[in-house]
Amino acid sequence: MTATEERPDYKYVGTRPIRHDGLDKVIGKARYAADLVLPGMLHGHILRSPHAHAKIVSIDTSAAEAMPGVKSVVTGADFPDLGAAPNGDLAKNVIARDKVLYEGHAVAAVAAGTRREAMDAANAIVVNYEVLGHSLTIDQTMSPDAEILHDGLITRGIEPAPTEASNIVARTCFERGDIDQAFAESDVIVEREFSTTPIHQGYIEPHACVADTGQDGKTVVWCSSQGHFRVRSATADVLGWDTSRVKVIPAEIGGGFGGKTTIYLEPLAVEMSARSGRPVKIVMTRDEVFRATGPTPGSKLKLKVGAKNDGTITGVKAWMAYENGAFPGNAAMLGCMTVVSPYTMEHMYLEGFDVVLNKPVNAAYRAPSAPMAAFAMDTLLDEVAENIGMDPIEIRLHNCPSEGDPAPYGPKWPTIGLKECLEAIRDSDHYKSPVPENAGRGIASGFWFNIGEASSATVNLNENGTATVVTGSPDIGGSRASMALMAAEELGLDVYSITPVVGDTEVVGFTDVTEGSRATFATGMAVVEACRDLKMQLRQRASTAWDCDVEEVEWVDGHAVHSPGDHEALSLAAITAAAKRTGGPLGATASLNARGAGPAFSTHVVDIAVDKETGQTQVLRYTTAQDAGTAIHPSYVEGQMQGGVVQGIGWALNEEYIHDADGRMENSSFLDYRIPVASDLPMIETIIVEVPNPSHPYGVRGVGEVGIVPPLAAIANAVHDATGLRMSDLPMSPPRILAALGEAVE
Amino acid sequence: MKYAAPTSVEEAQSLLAGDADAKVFAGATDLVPQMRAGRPEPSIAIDLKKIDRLMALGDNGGSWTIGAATPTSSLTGNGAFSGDLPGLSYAAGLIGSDQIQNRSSLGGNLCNASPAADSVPAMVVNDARAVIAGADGTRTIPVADVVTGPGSTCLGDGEFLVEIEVDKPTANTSDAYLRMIPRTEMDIAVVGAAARVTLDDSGNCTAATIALGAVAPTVVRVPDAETALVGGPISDESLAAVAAAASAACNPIDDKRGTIAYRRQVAGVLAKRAVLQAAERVQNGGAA
Amino acid sequence: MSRTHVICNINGDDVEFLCDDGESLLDALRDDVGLMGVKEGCGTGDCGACSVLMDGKLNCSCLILAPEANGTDLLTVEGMADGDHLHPLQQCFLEGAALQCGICTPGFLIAAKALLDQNPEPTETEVRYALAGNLCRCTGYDKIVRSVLEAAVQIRETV
Amino acid sequence: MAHVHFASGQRRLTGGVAEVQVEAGTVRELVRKLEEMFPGLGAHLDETSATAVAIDGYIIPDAMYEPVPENAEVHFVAPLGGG
Repeated sequence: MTATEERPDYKYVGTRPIRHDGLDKVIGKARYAADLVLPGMLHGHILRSPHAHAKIVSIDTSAAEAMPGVKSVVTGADFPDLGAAPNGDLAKNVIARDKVLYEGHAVAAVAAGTRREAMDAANAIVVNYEVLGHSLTIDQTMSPDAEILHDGLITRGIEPAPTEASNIVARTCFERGDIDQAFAESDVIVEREFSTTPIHQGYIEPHACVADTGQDGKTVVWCSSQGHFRVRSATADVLGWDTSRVKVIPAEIGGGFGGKTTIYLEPLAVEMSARSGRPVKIVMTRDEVFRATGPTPGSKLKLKVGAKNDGTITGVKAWMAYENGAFPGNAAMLGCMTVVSPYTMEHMYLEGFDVVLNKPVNAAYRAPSAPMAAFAMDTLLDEVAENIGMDPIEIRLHNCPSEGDPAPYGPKWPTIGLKECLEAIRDSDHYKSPVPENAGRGIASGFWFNIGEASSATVNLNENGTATVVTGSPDIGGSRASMALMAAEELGLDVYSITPVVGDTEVVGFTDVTEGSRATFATGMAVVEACRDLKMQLRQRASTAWDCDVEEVEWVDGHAVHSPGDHEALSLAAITAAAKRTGGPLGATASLNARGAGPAFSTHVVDIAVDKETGQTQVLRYTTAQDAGTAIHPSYVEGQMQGGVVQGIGWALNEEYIHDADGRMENSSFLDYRIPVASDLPMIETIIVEVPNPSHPYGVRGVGEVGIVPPLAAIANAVHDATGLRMSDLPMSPPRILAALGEAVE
Repeated sequence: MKYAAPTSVEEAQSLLAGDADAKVFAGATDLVPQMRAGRPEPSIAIDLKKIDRLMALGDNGGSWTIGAATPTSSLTGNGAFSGDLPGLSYAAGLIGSDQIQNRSSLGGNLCNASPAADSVPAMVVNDARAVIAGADGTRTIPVADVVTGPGSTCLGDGEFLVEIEVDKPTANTSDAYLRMIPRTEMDIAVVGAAARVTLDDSGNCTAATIALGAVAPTVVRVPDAETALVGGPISDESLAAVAAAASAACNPIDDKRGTIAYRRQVAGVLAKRAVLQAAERVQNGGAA
Repeated sequence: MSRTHVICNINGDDVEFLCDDGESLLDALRDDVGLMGVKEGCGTGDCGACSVLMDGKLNCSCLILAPEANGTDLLTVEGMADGDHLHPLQQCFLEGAALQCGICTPGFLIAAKALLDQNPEPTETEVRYALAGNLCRCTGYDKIVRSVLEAAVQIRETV
Repeated sequence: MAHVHFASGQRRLTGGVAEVQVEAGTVRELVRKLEEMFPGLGAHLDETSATAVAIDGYIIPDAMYEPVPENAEVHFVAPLGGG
């Protein structure tokens, strides 16, 4: 079902062709990084810290080096100290230097003939640790007694600047109006404290890479990444190499969701390959993925919302602390920038605290920091609506921002589609249907910025009239099909006559990471620009053939048409067949900074049944409405929406990190880190809302991220509707719900 | 490590007797991942699945004999077995995914000695017996006596489980097993509860057996719940007494899968529901 | 270290390979036979990406010792299509957009085939439970379940 | 004239001023003029790509050479990434 504004009548955009990379994926031929085998290849294994926080006193690798099959052993001492330079923290995360900061932090790596030899040798490395105190919660790490992770860490954003190091990275504050006045004018004030645990992205393919370093000092890296240009620069930085010594070839990527926008393995594989003169493959186990990569952070949030009896939000005050993991980040700042975005208000005071603690360093995960913030905000708004007796959609419509209103983080909103999402849910079959017996219904909205950044594309026309579209954006959700559709629309060429390819770092121009919902938006823009350049060239070739002015040639539906009508139209294939005669091969490249990323909004409704004797929840029905701008390939837009929703359901209900008292993760497997399985879920109904983004030639907004933002609050609100409970701590697992129901008191 | 696939109980016995580090296995669902993670390997991994007797499912008229390595998918897929022992069949079918179901077995589920094993409470309420082979031939003991603690059994050196024997239920008797997991599949039981009840023609309970899993180091029988049921109809009062007795019988731990309070509370709920389901099966004349 | 000689049939072909006795069938299929369509997502039987049919039965190859494969018939995703003619499940997955990253796809296809071989007319709930041993983090399962149901219809119609 | 808005965290460098009007053709020129008005602010905004600029509602990273249209609304915000 699609709520569509008027839009041009496209021939290809908005259709649902079979994705070009699909066939290889259903016959087992798609090649992922772990599938690559090179002659003489060694296998790497990483020794990881068993401690959450410790000084490395000494490392003795001599026994490991003497073991059978071992060709190379490296430790932090084999890599340069980048200090405060860019990627300095990343380098220390790839391999620890003087200190380990979390359980799972890499300490040494071994390359040997077989996996087993490498593992046995890694276990023979003797590391002498001096164990330090550790912090696993926001309260612990913000306490004055906390063991300091980084000696030089002085909190930013506090005046005057502190003189002593702490684990608080920064204080961020967004202020508008007078929050005290807002509460004084309010008829209703609600406030609560919320907490969420770290959540892993949970991609099914563990991190993997192969590096082959030659005697010329250059290396080729095959990897599973959302951005091979970032892999190139980051790997070079960590090694202290010039970027041009590193070539990165993107393999198929088995899921990312933001978690594969950074590097973990590549510099270790490159260095061991350089030392051994052999290719080196490193593949993480699932246990390593959980202990050493990701996650999105845990948070502690205190929110206070004021409103009038007519539903007008007067103001929001927020205190929001986000974990950053072991190294500094800006998660809380993003939380502040997103927390109240779906609503207008005159007054706000949003204060954020980023903190480091002894857990793996954050990696992005779909709309990072926004889901936790929306969980708090939309739970409280539900409470306001309940208190004043207002429909949860109506209160959101009443406070809905539109174009020209100031966004909470400063600028005015451009064209946005939140109102249309709210109306789509209000008018949906789901919302109009009665709530099933013994169940509850919840509503929530979400926001994400979406980003633009740098992209490149090369489009080459082949002599037989087909086209090859090469971009630098790894395809994590069907973006190749979208690129082909936009090129087909521009050139008037059948979508299956176009071969979309993701090029390596040496065949296509620089392209930023596939993140921030940017690939179809930004890289699509480059594809369109290259195609428009090609159309100009095609018209010129026709004018050469016809010996006429190029202005007399139009490009219509894949053909050069002579507008005065003196010549029969020339097909694209006819022009490419004669290309050598008219001026040589036809190709065009576009490299650009994509401007004008359109903000994304989404509204969800969910029905949840709760077994009040066991605390077990069941998702009975789920509908999501999301503004896609324009859906280039609607099936994969739906796929992004559905995937985001189900990740949000997992986050809300059962996913969590569990650590023992020593800071060791207890549930580092898919058995006990419980991502949703097929039998947990109903179908996820989708309503694609299309409010085109005026800054994109086809109105694309980007759809990858915002779908994960509303589910946490939507489900909490449904649980409230079913039970009367306000669940403010995630996950809402059966023990938590039963305890809240008061049935399980000790 | 060497792999061995004996074709007779005797051959397996001699392999096991000759080597203290040898290990028998059926599904290997724990063995293979442990080896891959670098844990010490056994000297010989003895695959029991090539021994016909250990892969059998035999209807003896009054009882069933289940080979120790017989895949649980063979039990759930057997209509007669599932009709006789619906609770045990259902419990067996809960062990892992469809993939696991083709490898998992009652023998493996029992000898792994996990407190949370789904099939063990269901075997215990049905008074199942374990046939164990050793150097001196075979011995038969109640399944309830096999597990002595988390990860440990009463099996001596050189001994292994050959088969499980379960009597078919007498008239007006049926069983049920329920478990609590956070998701709908793929989890280890946080609490499990099995019940077998016998009702007379007027609906009064004449015999009852109740056992709980995942709430103590080994499966717990709940005699107080059984006493509360026998002699009267299945009523709100007797079910409340069952729930209270079940909760009281728990000796659980706090761990990553559940809290003490949660396990205690839900044990009562599931015990009550399992009794109710077993009683409904009797009233419906067998499997429900 | 001596290795064990395994003879089996994989995807209709007689295959021989050498393996270590402690090796998993998953590792043997990937490293010794070169069937890279069998994927590893967890190595502990929790994700189903390594699913194969062994003598017609659905299994996680990461939980099987490689020497156990001796004398068996194995089917991996590479053997599902009949030459250029895709299995209806493969075709329906393509048309139904049932895959995004594709890493779980081989396991889902094999598990779905095991289901439809046994139960040609499954309900949505039966499909969901039969596929519960296969994790997908991209799709939310919606399009996978729909594609399996559609393939079931197509298979029934052609029989 | 561009309308430049300062977030609360930036106002410590503007003596509490929340909005100013500046004539500037590019972000670089704008930052130079802001530095003249509020010493220290320019350096704060110029911290290599630590600051993105929102011009008329659209956020632009690495915006130093970006043209500033007449009557543009300009905010200095945090650079964004995403998943």
